[in-house]
Amino acid sequence: MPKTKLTQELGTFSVLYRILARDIKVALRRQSDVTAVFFFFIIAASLFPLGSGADPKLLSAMAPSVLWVTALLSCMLSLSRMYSSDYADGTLEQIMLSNQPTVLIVLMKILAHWVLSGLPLVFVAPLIGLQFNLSSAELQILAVSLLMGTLALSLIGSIGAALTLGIRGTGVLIAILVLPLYIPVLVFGAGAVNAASIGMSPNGALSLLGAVLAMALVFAPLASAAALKIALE
Amino acid sequence: MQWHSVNEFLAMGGYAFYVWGSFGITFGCMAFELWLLKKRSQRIAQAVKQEAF
Amino acid sequence: MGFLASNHVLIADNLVGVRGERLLFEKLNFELSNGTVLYLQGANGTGKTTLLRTICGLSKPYAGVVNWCGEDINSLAEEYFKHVLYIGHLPGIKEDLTALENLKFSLALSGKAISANQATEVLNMLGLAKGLNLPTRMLSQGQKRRVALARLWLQELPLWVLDEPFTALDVNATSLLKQKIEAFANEGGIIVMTTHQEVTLNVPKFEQLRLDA
Amino acid sequence: MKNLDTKTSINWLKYASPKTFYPLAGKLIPWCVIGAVGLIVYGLYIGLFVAPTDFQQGEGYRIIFVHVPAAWFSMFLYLLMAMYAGLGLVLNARLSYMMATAIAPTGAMFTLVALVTGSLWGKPMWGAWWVWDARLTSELILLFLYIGYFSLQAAIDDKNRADKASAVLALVGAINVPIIYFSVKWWNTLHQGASVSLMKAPAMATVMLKGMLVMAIGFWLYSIAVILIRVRCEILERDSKAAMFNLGL
Repeated sequence: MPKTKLTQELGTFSVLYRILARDIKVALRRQSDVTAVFFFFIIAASLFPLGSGADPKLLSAMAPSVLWVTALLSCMLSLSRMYSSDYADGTLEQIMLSNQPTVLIVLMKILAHWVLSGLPLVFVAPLIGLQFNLSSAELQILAVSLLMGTLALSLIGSIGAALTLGIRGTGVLIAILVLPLYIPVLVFGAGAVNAASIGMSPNGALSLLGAVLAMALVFAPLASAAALKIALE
Repeated sequence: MQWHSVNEFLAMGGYAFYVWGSFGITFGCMAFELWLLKKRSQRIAQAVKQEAF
Repeated sequence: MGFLASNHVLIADNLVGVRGERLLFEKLNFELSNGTVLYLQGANGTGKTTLLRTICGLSKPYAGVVNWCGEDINSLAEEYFKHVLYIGHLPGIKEDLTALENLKFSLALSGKAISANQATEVLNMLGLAKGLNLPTRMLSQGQKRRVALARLWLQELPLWVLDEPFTALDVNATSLLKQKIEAFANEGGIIVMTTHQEVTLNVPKFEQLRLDA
Repeated sequence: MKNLDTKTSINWLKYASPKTFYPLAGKLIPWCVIGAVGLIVYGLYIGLFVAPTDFQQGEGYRIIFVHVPAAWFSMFLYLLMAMYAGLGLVLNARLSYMMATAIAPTGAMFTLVALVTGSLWGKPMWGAWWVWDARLTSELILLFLYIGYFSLQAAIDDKNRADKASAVLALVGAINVPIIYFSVKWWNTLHQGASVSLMKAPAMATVMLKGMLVMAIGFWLYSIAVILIRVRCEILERDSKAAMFNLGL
């Protein structure tokens, strides 16, 4: 029987980092989930011009809303995976019983979801924006607003994912719970790009989006942790 | 009291449909809610009676 | 490994457990000090799992308090989790990760970093030498169970809450686990467990608690 | 070791307080109903007979006597529901979860009424059945929040978890209500410029304000009555033991 003393204690950050790293490693081992969200965004965004005709002026007018709504929907599609696979194989319980506060654990889960589903959108959205002949200034603002916006979407979405854990048929249910809460993020995010397209300075909208993000950073992990505890009872 | 006759009152200055529509819907919804509740409590009382005997 | 030098005590006072609208157990009291194994008996559905999850703090009791070293575990939260090792019905391992990665991660959760060969040593002892680098979904049910149990040999936590640890284990693994439980109890650990197999354990204090339908 | 004897259907009365609440609510309901009917009739009298014709909107403005109180209560009842939900989570009191569950339908009803009457008011005044006015849009989103609350409760079978999960959702929703209202208002001004807010009620003659306040208090008593009736149903449905006791069987 091995009697060697265990080597070294792990501090809070290294434990949390391992939770984040493990989530990303597991997701990358099963690429299909991650890329599905990414391709959904590209395909869905390209559908709109097919529906509305290719008049450049019309496209660029509706581009902010189209890109933002499809980004929001693709973020939401992958929400149910945030906790459900860990819930099913029992690792969620083990993680909750680790020596870290639940709120920080939840934050790591949210960051993992954001890195896998939100961040890729930030890079691909400007490319798709070219289809809608957005100017380079607008594309920059689009990327910046999505950078902040997708994190807020993951944060708020995690509450819906945690509330509906373990319930059958959660796909649509999460959408109903979370979409009304997404509205401020959408309004300020798309608003920033709209402001840029009509020559106004987008800083007002971006700072408001930042404020919503800050509030989400404070409240979402708390609400998600409470919801997880309820789900695991 | 500025209504001089009943049908002037009913006409509501030409907005009859909108005004009476709004009032009708408001009190209709309230009545519907009360009716639903009455049915629900009857169902409970009935279920409990069965369970008791 | 005298890490259990300090004495621990787990007290349940007036616990009430409810599932849905059904009362499972009421006015349940026990006090477990170092070196005790509490063996929970009862048919399926009598609330054994709910009681175990209440003891390890995953679910809140309907009424009553679980007390660890004099403090209500509800207020202790993570402080209490530092001392608890819970193995439930679910394997608690990630199917896409290898046995080694799973073991290292579950140790990391309790703040311990272990070297690869320490982990391999335990996994080999449990007969998992062949499947070390395979994703655990390739392993059989019994092998997955052993990967989940491997951390019992590595973690130094004073309180074990085991929900039917012997299920799906073959004879060899069962005797290995029995020896480990006895060794742990003799070193001063506290174990609360349920099992369907008749198991005789020679441990300092052996208590039984029956939950009937 | 002590054996545990368990009873199949448990006697909840020991743990919760619905036992004392049930008869108390029973006494209160008739008074609320009488008060509500009286005040609503009086409010209608003021709104339809005493209030003068508005020089701008003619007789159409009388819709505000139902639209505005309904809008007030759609918002107020949501926040009240969130408060009871929060209380339930903190105190783990089953009764306050039941109160939150009982408030939701009435709140949703008032939201629906506010939306319909708002659109009936918008059509003659601004020529469109739906006006993307900040208040009406927020009212619509409030309806979505109610829908979210109901669908979560319906989706979870275990009553205990359904209460707690929907309580968390109600709290999160309540935090979001002001943010949503602000973002819609900001969106409204961004796109329509600083045009006058379409739904601003006409200059408030005191008699109109009085009419609306009387109607509002009438709606308030109506809400109390309906919520108490529903909570009593909720108590009876949740435990047949209490049901038999309270129905005197």
